[in-house]
Amino acid sequence: MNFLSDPVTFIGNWLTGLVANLGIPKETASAWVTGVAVGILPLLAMLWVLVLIWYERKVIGRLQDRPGPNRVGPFGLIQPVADMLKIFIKEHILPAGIDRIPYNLAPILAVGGVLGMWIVVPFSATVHGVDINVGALYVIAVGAIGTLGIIFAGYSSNNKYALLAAFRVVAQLISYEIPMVLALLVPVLLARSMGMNSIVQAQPVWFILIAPLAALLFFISSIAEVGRSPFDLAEAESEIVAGFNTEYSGLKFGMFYVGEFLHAFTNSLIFTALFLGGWQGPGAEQFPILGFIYFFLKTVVVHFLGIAIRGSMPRFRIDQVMQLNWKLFTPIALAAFSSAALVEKLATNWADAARIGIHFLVNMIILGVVVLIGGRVFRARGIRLDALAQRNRAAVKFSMEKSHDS
Amino acid sequence: MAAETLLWLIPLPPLAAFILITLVTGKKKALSHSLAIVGAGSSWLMSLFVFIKAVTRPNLAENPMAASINWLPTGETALRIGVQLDNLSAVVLFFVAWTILMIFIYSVGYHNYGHPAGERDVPGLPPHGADVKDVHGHTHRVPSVEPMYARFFGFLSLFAFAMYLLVVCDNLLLLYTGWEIMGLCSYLLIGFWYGKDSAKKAAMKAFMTTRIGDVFMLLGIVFLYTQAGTLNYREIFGNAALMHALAVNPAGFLGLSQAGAIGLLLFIGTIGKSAQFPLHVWLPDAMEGPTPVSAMIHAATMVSAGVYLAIRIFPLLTAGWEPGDVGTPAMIVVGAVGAFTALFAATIAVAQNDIKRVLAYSTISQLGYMIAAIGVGAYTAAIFHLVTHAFFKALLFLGSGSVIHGVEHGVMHSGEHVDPQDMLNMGGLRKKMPVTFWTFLIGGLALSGFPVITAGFWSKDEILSGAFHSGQIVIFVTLALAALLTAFYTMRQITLTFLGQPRTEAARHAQETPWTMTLPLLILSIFAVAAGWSGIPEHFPLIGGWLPNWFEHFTGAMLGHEGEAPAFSAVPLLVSVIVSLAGLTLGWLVYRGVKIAVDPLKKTLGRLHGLLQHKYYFDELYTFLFIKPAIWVSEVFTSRWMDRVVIDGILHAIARAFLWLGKLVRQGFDVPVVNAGGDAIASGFKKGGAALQPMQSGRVQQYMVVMITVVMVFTAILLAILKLV
Amino acid sequence: MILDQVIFLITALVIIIAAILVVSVPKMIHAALWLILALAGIAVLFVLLQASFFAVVQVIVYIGAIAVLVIFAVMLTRKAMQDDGPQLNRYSVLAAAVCLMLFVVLTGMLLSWDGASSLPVNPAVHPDTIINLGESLTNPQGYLLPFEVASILLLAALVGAIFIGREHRAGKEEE
Amino acid sequence: MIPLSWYLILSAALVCVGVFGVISRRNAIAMLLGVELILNAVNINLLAFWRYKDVSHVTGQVFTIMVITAAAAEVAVGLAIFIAVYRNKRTIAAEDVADLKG
Repeated sequence: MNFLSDPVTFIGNWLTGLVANLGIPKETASAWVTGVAVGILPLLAMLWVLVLIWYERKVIGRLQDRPGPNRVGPFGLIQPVADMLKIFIKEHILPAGIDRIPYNLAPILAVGGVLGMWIVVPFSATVHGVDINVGALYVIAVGAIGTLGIIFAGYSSNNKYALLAAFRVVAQLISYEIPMVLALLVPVLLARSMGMNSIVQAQPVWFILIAPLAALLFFISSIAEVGRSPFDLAEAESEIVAGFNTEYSGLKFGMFYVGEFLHAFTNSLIFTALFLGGWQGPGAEQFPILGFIYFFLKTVVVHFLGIAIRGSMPRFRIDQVMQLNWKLFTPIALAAFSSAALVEKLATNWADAARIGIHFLVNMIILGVVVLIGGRVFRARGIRLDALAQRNRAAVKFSMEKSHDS
Repeated sequence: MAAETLLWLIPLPPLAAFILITLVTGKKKALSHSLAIVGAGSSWLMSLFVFIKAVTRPNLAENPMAASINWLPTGETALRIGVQLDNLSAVVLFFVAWTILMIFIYSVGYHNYGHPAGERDVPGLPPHGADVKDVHGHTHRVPSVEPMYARFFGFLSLFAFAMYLLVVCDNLLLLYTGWEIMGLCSYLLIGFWYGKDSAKKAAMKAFMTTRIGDVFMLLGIVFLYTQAGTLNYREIFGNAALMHALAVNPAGFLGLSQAGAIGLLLFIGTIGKSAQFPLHVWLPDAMEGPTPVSAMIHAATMVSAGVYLAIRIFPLLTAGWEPGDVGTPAMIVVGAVGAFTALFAATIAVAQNDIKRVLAYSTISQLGYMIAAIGVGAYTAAIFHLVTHAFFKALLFLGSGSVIHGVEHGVMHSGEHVDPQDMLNMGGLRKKMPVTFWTFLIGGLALSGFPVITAGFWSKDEILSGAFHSGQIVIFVTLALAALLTAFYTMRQITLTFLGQPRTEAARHAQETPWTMTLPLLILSIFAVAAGWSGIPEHFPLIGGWLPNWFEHFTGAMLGHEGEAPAFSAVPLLVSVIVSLAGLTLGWLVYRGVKIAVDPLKKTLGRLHGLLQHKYYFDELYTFLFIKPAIWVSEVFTSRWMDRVVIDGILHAIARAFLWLGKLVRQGFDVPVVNAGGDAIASGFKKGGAALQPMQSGRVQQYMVVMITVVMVFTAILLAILKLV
Repeated sequence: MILDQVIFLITALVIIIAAILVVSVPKMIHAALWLILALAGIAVLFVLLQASFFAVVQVIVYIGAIAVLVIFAVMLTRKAMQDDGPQLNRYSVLAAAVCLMLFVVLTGMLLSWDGASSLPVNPAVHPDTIINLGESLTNPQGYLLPFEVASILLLAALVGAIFIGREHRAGKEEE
Repeated sequence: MIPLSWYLILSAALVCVGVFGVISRRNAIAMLLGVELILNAVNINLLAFWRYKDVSHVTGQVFTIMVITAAAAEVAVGLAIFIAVYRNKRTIAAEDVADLKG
């Protein structure tokens, strides 16, 4: 166990040894160090958001043919820090008629729910928070707390727009939890465990290859869970001003802001762990640091994909959002999950390659059926996906022209 | 597939066809008759198959094809039903299959399939014909299609089912079932044109008359079952001890043995079904049904069932009899009835002008022949005549239907209103309807027993010979006389219908019928000739022995002992040749020159002709003897006196008494006690309810307080009790 | 283990206080919030009972779904119950007395039972109880039928709730 | 080590609080919250008995699942009814909804 191959464990052991040398029992020492780690991890995550904000603004800017932040520091690197400082020193405004407890609780829940997910993320072969045996379910459960934050914010603000936004977004979040959980069950089924680390360990072959449909659904649903474009109904300025956080400012607003960025990245982490093999890669077992790097790289790719979608898609209407979920995603997720269960049962004793092939084939068949039949049905009911896309393209073009003009 | 399995299946296709036609395809003509013909055809095919199997099977008589299953549990034993095919049922099955199929095919043409629907046709009446325009714009009157076409085939299929069932079954009860279904079909088909008053009456008459026979037959079956404990043919007839006991034990009435009594009771069923004297009256009237298809059923197929039954119970009738002896009392009765009917019906036939009625009476007469043959113990001869008669009588009836059909066409064409069934209105049809003429001629010659070539000759000859050898000269002479008359009226019929010159415009415009009608005629005419060749006696001069007397051997085996061919005697042979030829010649001589529509015999015979034409006034006699008294009893005695005066009077008295009693009870008890008490109780509940109403506040939470309190109190009580105990 | 007991006592205290607040605070939305707190405390208890699956399910179902639904309903019906009116009805004093008595009776019964003071049978729960549970839920010899019946119940409730909750427009004929 | 009785007393207290809520709250939704408390108390009991008896015997867990299912169904239908009632009567006070009283 040397520093280079597994630094976190090394430092942990070293610290434990150091504290134990002070005459404290080994277990207590270990608990203390764990406590320190529990303190450090959220801190790291929050700091990491600074990078995320810069990165995202930059990427979106480039996508939309703008330079993005470029004034403060080299390449605008210091811009988030400046924003942060500004937010810290802003006045705490408590609007009239608010409901104090939920109003103040809401931003905490919004960030806390996201940070809670980090507990179960396996960063490398040796570094992970708690490997509880229901990790995958825990992710969903903690995500539900974020929902509470939003509904509190909307309710307590004493603002119609905020309330409307909260209604919308809560309906959306609760709805998209269903395909998300169903999609999540597919890797659980394939790995035969709900522990996040076991799921990662069960992926010499990435699950995205075995269950591409579930991966797709999980990815889109997680975008909807974060409430980012094209599902960013909660902050549709033209309709409801700034959404559920209309009445928030200063640090409380900043926490919502941070929570959103962190949530997007966290979801990429979860997605990577569930479908892209997590820290798996050549040599990751021997050199956990490599696993950490693999994990990070994969996550960044996924995260970039999310940003790219955010930067290129206009938002749905609320009814379209709900229709997409209940009429398309939930049935597909059900079909994908039950077909995966069936194939697993039938092909238990087959060679891995054959089993994976069958899984992939079944996924493709379901996708084909959905595209063929579903497309026809949707068209017959006046919901033209291609027309939607066309409209979206036009809107993007329009907004780009506008940004050029300004 | 085992032949036994096929036996089970034989009756079923027509039943299926019946159900399908009745329930499903009633509106579709082509589909219905296709279904019916396919049903009859598959039964026909299976029948022929099992027939060949049966013929090639050694020792069929001792070891018939049979299979059975438990049906009705009767105490410890179960009534078994089953199928069996022995020598007798094999030959019967053979001709039944052929004739039924022919009827089905023939019916398609007879009911004018493919013709337009008549504009005035209504269900329940024969089609009136329809006007069609040809390409030149001329309007023709052509026969129109039967309005209830599909229904007819449905009934026909049901009939076929019953007939097959009757033939292949192995016990009397199942036979009785088939028998009754056929009775129903007969009723339905005679009354097929229920719009005609005469058809309605005829249907009822047929049904009621045969019912008399059926009741006795049922009595016979019950009697037999009580004595034998089974109704299976083989278990009864094959059980020597049982047969002996039946033959010896007296029945207790008329000095008959049990076997004789049972046999006679069953034979009364035959009398009804086969229209023997004195229950013959229904058969001529049955000609009211669709000409001649139902008539044909009533002549060639169904009535054969009666004879079939009589042959079946031959061992019962002859129990205790040895060949050569004078017959048992039962046999004498049977022989007398048969012979008398044969002559009696033949005399009536001479004076009838309706082409179908002649044949109907001829049928009665011929059936009488068979019955008489049974009566004199000529078992194989009876079967032989049953078979040949079925073929040539079917041929004749279908031929007569064809004639009527042709003449009807002429009637429509000429617009002349004459009865298309009256032979006096015909004449000279041989040129117009050649196929019908030749086949009818063959049938007629077979019926009259034209020597050597026709089937009828061989079978009739055997019966005469059997009668002669049995020593019952009276029967022999009667039958010979009947044969003479048969030949006479047959020739009369042929001459009046086909020979000479047309006597009416309608006959002049008669037309040959379509192939669906003539094809069955051709096929049946082959059998009318060839069926006889299977039973040529070995001792016959010149040609005897050329062909083996297969029929005698085959059916004779049924009796257990090899049918000992009676010593050949020239007397019956000569008699049968002479009466046949004489009758034919006489018939031709008398009727060859008829130019106007009057029967020359009318003048010669005078009042006797009237007597014959009115069928000895039997219908009138029965009306006077039975129907009038029955109506009187029901209308005057039962209805007016018994019902209205006596019973109604008693009832009214009782009613009045109860009314009075009721008033008393009401005023004395009901009003003061019951009503007042009831009202008091009701108002008590009302008040109680009003008092308790506030309890139902509709407030869930109040209920819950009460509930929890009560639960707690009870828990406390329970705990206290537990502590105490 | 003292730590366990301390955690339990704190959690229990939080649960009880939150529960009492649920039934007593005048503002419905606060009652819902306190309910969430009580439910979260119960989830902690489940963790203490080493039933982590149920802890997570508790959070997902009760906090994530039921509590949110309740808050929704509260918001939708806000006008009806102005939060300043009396929130307790006239039975409240009686009810409090009855409930107190009920608690006394129940506690008395529990304490008189010998098994009440028993300790966990094997402290280290086999980690695979969740697998046991899953298998018994899908085993026809186990609880497959009740499980399926429960799912049918849920489906029926879903359909019924949608039907009842659907708005019947005035002037439009009822189906 | 926590004795079983602690859990049982806690759940008894929770039941009593829930019952009080059901009985005395005017708001029907608040009554529903009381019911939720009662059901959660039941869950605590079930899981406690499961944990303190035979762990391999999963009946307690299964029943907990059933209770959660029933609770979910109950809340869904209950809230739907309340909203329907509110729509028709403009009130969800339990004592005002007593149309079926005698």
